[in-house]
Amino acid sequence: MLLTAVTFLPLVFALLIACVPSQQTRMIRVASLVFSLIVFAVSVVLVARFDRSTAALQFAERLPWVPELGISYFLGLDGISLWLVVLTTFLTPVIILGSWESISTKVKGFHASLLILETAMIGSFLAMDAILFYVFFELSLVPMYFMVGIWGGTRRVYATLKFFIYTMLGSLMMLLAIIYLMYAHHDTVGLFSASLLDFYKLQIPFVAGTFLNPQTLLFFAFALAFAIKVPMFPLHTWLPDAHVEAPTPGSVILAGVMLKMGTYGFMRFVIPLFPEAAGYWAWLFIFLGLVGIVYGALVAMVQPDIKKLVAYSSVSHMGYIIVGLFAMNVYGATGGLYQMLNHGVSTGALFLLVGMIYERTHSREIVKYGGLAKALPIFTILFLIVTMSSIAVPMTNGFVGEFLILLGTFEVSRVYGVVAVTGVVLGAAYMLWMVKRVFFGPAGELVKDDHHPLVDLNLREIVVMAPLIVLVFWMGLFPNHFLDYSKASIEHLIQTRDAYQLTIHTSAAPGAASGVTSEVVSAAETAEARK
Amino acid sequence: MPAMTEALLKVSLNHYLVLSAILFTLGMLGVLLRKNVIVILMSIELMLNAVNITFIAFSRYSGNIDGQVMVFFVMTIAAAEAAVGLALAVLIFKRFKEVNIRYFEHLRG
Amino acid sequence: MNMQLLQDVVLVSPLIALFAMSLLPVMMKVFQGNREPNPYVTLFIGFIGLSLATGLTAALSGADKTAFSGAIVFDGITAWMSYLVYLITAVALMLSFDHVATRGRQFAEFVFLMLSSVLGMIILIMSNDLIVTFIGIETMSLCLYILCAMSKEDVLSKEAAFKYFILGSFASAIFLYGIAFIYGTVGSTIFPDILESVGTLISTNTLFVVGLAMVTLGFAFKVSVFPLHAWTPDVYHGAPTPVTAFMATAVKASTFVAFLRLFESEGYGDAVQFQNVLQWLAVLTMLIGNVAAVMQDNFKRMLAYSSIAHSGYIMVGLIAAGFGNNFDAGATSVIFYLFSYALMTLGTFAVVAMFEKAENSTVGMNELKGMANRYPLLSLSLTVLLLSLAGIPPTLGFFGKFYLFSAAIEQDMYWLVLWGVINSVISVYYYLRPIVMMYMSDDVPVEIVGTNGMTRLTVIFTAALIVVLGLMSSPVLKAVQRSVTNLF
Amino acid sequence: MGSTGHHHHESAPVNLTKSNLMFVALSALLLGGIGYSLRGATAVDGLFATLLLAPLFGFLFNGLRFRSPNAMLSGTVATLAAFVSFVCSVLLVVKMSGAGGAPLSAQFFDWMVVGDLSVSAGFLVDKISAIMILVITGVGTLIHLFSVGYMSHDERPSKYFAYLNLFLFNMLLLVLGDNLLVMFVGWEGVGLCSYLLIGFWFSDSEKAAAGMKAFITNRIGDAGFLLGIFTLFFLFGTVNFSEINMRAVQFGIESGWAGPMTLACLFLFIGATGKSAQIPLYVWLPDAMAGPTPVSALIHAATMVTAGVYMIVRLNPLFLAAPNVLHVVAVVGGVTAVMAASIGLTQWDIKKVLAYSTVSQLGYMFLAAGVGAFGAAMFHLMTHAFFKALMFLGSGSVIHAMNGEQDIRKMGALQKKLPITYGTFFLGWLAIIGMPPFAGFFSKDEILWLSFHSPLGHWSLWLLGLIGAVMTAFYMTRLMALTFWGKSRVPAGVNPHESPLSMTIPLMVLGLLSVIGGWIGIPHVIGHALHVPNVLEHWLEGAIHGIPGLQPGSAATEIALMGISVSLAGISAIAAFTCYVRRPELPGHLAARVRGLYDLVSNKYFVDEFYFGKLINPLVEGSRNLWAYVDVNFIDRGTYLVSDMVRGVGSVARTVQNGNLQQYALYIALGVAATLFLVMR
Repeated sequence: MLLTAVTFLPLVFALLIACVPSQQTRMIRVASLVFSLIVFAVSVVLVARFDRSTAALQFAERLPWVPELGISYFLGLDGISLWLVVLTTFLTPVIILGSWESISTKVKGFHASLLILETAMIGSFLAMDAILFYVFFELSLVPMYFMVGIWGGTRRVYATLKFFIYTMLGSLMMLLAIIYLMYAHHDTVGLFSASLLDFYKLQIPFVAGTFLNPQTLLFFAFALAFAIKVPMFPLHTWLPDAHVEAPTPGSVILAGVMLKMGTYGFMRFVIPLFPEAAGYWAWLFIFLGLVGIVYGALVAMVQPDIKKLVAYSSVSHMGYIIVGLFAMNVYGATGGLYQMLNHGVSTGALFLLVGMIYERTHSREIVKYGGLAKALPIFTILFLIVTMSSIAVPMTNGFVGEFLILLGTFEVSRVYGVVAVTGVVLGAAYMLWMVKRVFFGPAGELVKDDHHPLVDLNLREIVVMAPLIVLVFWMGLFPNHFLDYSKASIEHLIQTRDAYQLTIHTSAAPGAASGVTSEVVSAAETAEARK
Repeated sequence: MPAMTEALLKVSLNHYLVLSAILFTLGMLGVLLRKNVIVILMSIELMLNAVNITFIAFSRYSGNIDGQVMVFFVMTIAAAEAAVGLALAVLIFKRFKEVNIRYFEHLRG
Repeated sequence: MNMQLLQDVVLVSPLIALFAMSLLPVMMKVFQGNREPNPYVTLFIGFIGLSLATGLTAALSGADKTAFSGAIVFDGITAWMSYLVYLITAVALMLSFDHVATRGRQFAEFVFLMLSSVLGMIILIMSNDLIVTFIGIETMSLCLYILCAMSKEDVLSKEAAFKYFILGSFASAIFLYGIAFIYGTVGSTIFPDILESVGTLISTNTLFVVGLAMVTLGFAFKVSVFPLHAWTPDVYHGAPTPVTAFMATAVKASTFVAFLRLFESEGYGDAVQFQNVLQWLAVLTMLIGNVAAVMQDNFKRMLAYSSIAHSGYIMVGLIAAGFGNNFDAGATSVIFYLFSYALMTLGTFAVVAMFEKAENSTVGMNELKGMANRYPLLSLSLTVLLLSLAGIPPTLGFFGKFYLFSAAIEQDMYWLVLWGVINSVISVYYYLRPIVMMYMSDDVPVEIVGTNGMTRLTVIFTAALIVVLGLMSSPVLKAVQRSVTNLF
Repeated sequence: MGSTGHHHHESAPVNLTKSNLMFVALSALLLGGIGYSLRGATAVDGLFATLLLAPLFGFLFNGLRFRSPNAMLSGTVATLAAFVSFVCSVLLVVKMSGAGGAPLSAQFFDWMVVGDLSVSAGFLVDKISAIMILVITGVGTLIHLFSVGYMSHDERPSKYFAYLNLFLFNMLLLVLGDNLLVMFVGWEGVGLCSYLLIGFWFSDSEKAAAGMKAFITNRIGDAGFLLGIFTLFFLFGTVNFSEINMRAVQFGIESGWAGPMTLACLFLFIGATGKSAQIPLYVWLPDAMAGPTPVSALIHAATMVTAGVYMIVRLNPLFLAAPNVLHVVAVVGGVTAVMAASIGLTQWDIKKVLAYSTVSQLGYMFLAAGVGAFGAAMFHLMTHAFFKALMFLGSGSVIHAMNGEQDIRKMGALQKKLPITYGTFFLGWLAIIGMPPFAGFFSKDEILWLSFHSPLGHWSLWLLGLIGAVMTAFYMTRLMALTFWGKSRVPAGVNPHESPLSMTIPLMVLGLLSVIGGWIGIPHVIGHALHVPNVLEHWLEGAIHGIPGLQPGSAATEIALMGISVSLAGISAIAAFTCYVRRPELPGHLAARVRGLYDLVSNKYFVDEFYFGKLINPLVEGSRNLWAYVDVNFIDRGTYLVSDMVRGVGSVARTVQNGNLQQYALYIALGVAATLFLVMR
């Protein structure tokens, strides 16, 4: 029940919030903060009970949903999804506290959307049934659509529509592929199933070098959905628009978690489901990832808008993750997974900080700033720390992920490694150039206004940033505290990629929970057997 | 005379079918080309009657009586249709004072 | 013989009950000296008629029998679709009761016509013979022509009714012509006979193929498939909104059933040309509906175009059922989709109905601006309805589309499904526009005036149903599956 | 100074209390963590921990009270922290040499364990790093002390000391790390601190830009370093220094250019050129002089910039296995030495002269490393740390006295005004131009000799070294002359005064070291006669591989070469003295004679202009075009094209829907016709 709890508690809380009169903004904020902390606590319980010695699915829950087509309500957790779930539950309270003042209209709607979004995101990380995954994956679009569209900037409608349509296009292709897999399973086994575990067992015909064979087409259908979500070059243009127009919390959740749904999809679906195709086409994805790294960095460098710069930096960072995943070795995959978390923390923090300064000056144009370091020292320190994390200075989280990815890339090919490493230089270039123009030098137009002196971060804002800063160093200094949990799963993925199987870990959690879990699973299995 | 009988005897199913097709097409053309509402209604009747010829021809040549029964159904329905159609035409005329269908183009786009 | 007749009559008893009840308000009016009975009473009688019919259908369900020498069939599909049509009718009655264009001095006649139209629909659903199908279509349509005109508004609705009438009759003639050819080639108009000979005739007999094509196009007109769709936007726009809602849902539902019955044969397997033409029609229908809807500012017209597009989606399922090797799966998906489509379309048109202040008002997109600030629950419901129309999970609309596409993919009709997907993406664009208006504008919203309790109820009820059934689509699917396979 | 600090102290008591509380909390946390990880630790572990963490605590203490203007408190704490480190270093080195010179190591925690990669936070003191930590903490402590006086008038001394301590911490990580990754942590960490300290006075755009330039240039090197790590890891399966060196020896010597070890060494050398300011990445170092002068002394002269040399020495068996790379190293070092020295001839900014001098001296170290004389490289690294730190601090003292003026054309005859500064600077001057028996003489001479004599060397390398030495003597004498000797050109209103004791004590200590620092490495040709052993060589035996195939050289040759270099340097110094003290008009005439050459040199060979004009600006411009043409005009426009297409078709669909009943009927008729046509086909 733990997974159901962590998935649907936010939804339940959202409904509760919906019952509060909308004038009671303070109560709504406090309530949703408390609620999201409760969800976080549940996810911490998950971590505590997690058995890190196995790659099998833990806490699995399975109930028939649409048995006619083998679709089930099937949740499971392994080392790949564990931290992504925790990242989601962790960022949500941070965002709620971070938007305490910036979201002043339609407070109720905002918090309800955020909590619904949390459910959708957690659900997509936990779903082990392809259709269930698809449902959560698509559902997450809706609250995000509203968050950008209602609380966003001036071109919000355009941006949010672009976001929605782009993502939808990709995910519908994936839906077709899922349906195909369901029938493929039906044709080989005689039973309908949409369970990933069953999909993994399928042998999908593959012919190297041509497009028109099932595995390649399915591979590209899935990959398109996730590539748009990630987003990979050249499908990335929705991201800068969405980020620029999104309100701060929207940007944080978008960059922090939603993009990870794409890379997670590559790890969970694309690579293990279509091992031959993924292996054969890896060069293409590495190539696009590399282009993304360099292109994102170069374009980020010339952005006049801070937020857009950070958005393009996301393109670059996500390029690293893609390259790492398609390196298909344990370093790349570990680094990719770790970089997902890092990017969530660091870019999330960057967007929060950009939001904080935006609240003060109502501008994000770099040229209007300058000398901020003098006016807002605490803000500057935090920003610098996060910048260091973003450009992967050792001892921060970013380094560990980037190092492992580069290591993995280098193992594939020295040339790839050399190209990827240029991102390290360019990353420093665009971030530090921005820092220089915004924080250093003489006071800029927005900073020197003597009548409305800028106020440094208040206690709330520091409290918002504190956990992120702590994580930056914690994850940078003690990556094993996190990677230990994922080790078994990643190694399993890499080593058995060609014949990937996942099993359900029956004694995952001590005590009653495991009993319930296995009963549910066996009930579902017998129900299926009976058919 | 015998020539005529001969000709008549030579009349095959296809002749009827062609006739009905011609009638049907004429009806269609009437609907497509005439502007007067009443004439259009009449053209539709023409189309239905063309179909009736087909039915009867098929019925006659296959020795199956069903087709002729169907014609009765069709005639009934044609009558109902005419009733409704004329009622609507009257309504339209009352409102628009016009029976040229080119006057009813408010709904478009 | 007598016994047989009795059995036959029993099978059509829902029709008889419905007809009897539909006459009641009009009779009352006649006997009261042309004085309009209390509309509540009229409505109540209408509901009684529908409930009676529903009850009788339920009592008869599971029979899987034919009647009147095989001209009428009472199987699972009949029962299931009858329920759906009764449900739609009940909702449409509620909407018309509230709506400014339809309530008032002719409500008794209105109810009579609507229930008579339902009569035609049920005949259509039950029909097992092309001539009966024709009679059903005509009964349904003749009533609808008048219903369209039965508005106090007197320009657009009259024009709509007249256009509908002319084009409808035109298409009926074509349909009938097709029947004649089929009759001529098969020697019978009963479905089983026709379907039996499809396999042999379709590749050998041109006349049969012509007949089949014309019959198909006759159906296509009723469900607004390209290029016979052109009447739809105009008629849907001009007709009183409750009637539009009724047309868009009930007509489509019943016609598609008859359409489906025509394709319940293995014999279509080799009809490549025929399949290709139908596929192109489906694709073009989706496309024309969606791209034209993109450019609409009139909410009602946009929905009209969207309904064309949805016909295109349903055609996908129909083609999968007819030209594949698994009719049941295709039919299930079509019927499921019709069910979900009916719910969401009714709800959406109900919102349009609420916004129509006067009988001749049109609802522009702009009128939705800022609605969420004033009517949060209504806006949320409309959002759910539109997202469902767009096929976003976990709504019923998503599962409908999912089953349709599944059925097509099962038959390896990837090309068709790909078009379906592309169109779904296009459709998102315009379905999201009302949401943008409602939520993302700070304008002062329009006030909703007049009595609209039932309409409001409809909106919220359908929205809730869409979510709930979306999350629990399995029971519905199972019911449809059983109805299709006649396993009760 | 103390009083103002006190005043501020009172004005913001809440703030200070808060930051103190935070410090206590963080320290407790950190100490708890350390205590936990040190369960069952040995005394050596404790020493390592203290050595590393003392500066970190100093950083935390000062970092949390970064607003405090109390330079006294901040400086004291920071200096103490550095001093504690120094004491620990001494203890560690003593312990090590007591134990027969076996390396001491400590493993704290596993850092990254992924696949075959297993990196722990492990530290190692051997004879090479021993020299480094002593220099770093020793010179570091002195420079901290100097800074207390130097920064006393600054607005944010606490921040400054925090950065300085952080630098020390990172530098110690760099030299103590027992594997490439820990070294890399320090490597990037010192770069970060350098960035922060160069841009310390960030309100000045140029200074901030200099910091940025330093970081990014270093990053290019760091990227190379990373590639080197990758190559080595996949070659040897480890990143541990001792294992790498062991395996490298086993692999044997690699000829050619494409071998993995060669590649790895090349990559690593790119890293070294970045950090140690060699061609082509040296451009950041002169600009780095924007930072406070003690920073220039510590980071940009004594310690950080020598990291590259240290790294090569650390991996000397590996580099010896890739002789081709060693040649590259030697050539780059030699050319850098000459080129930087030549630029130094024409500079007017006292710190710029010293900066180019540093680049040039670093070139010597690489030259040494390149000919396999790793010991000589370490030796010169150490002596250079002494005299260059001294000169930088001295220049700092001068600048301090001149109220911030750095142009030597506005100085002159300062010897009387600043006697201690002058005296110590004088010692540094003698050391750097290589006058015996000052420190620089021994180390530089060993480099020159070995570059001539080593089998890896060549007479041309020796010649480069010699030209560099001659130039060094010239520009250093020029610097002395213009600053301290000759006529005063000090502008009116500036009253140079000797610096306070906290600044002069470090000068004196470093002055002493500049004199005697070289005596630990007296070459055998001299030492033999004097019965003095070469302590350093002895010390480094075992830690550093000897030059393969080195034959005992002829003493006569060695002495002859020594004589040539010393006398040429002396002549050059005298020439400079003549030019700038006796006949101050002469340099102008000379420059006018060779105007073109002079312009080329004084404009630093237009390298910066080349980098900006041909590389960086085109890159930025190109990126703008990328954005404009690829993102906006291509991808986005493509998207719009699709949407426009949809809308266009939609418009057509609307036009077709013209309301005409008969038109609709026509569609139906056409549809029927077309269908029938297609079906009957």
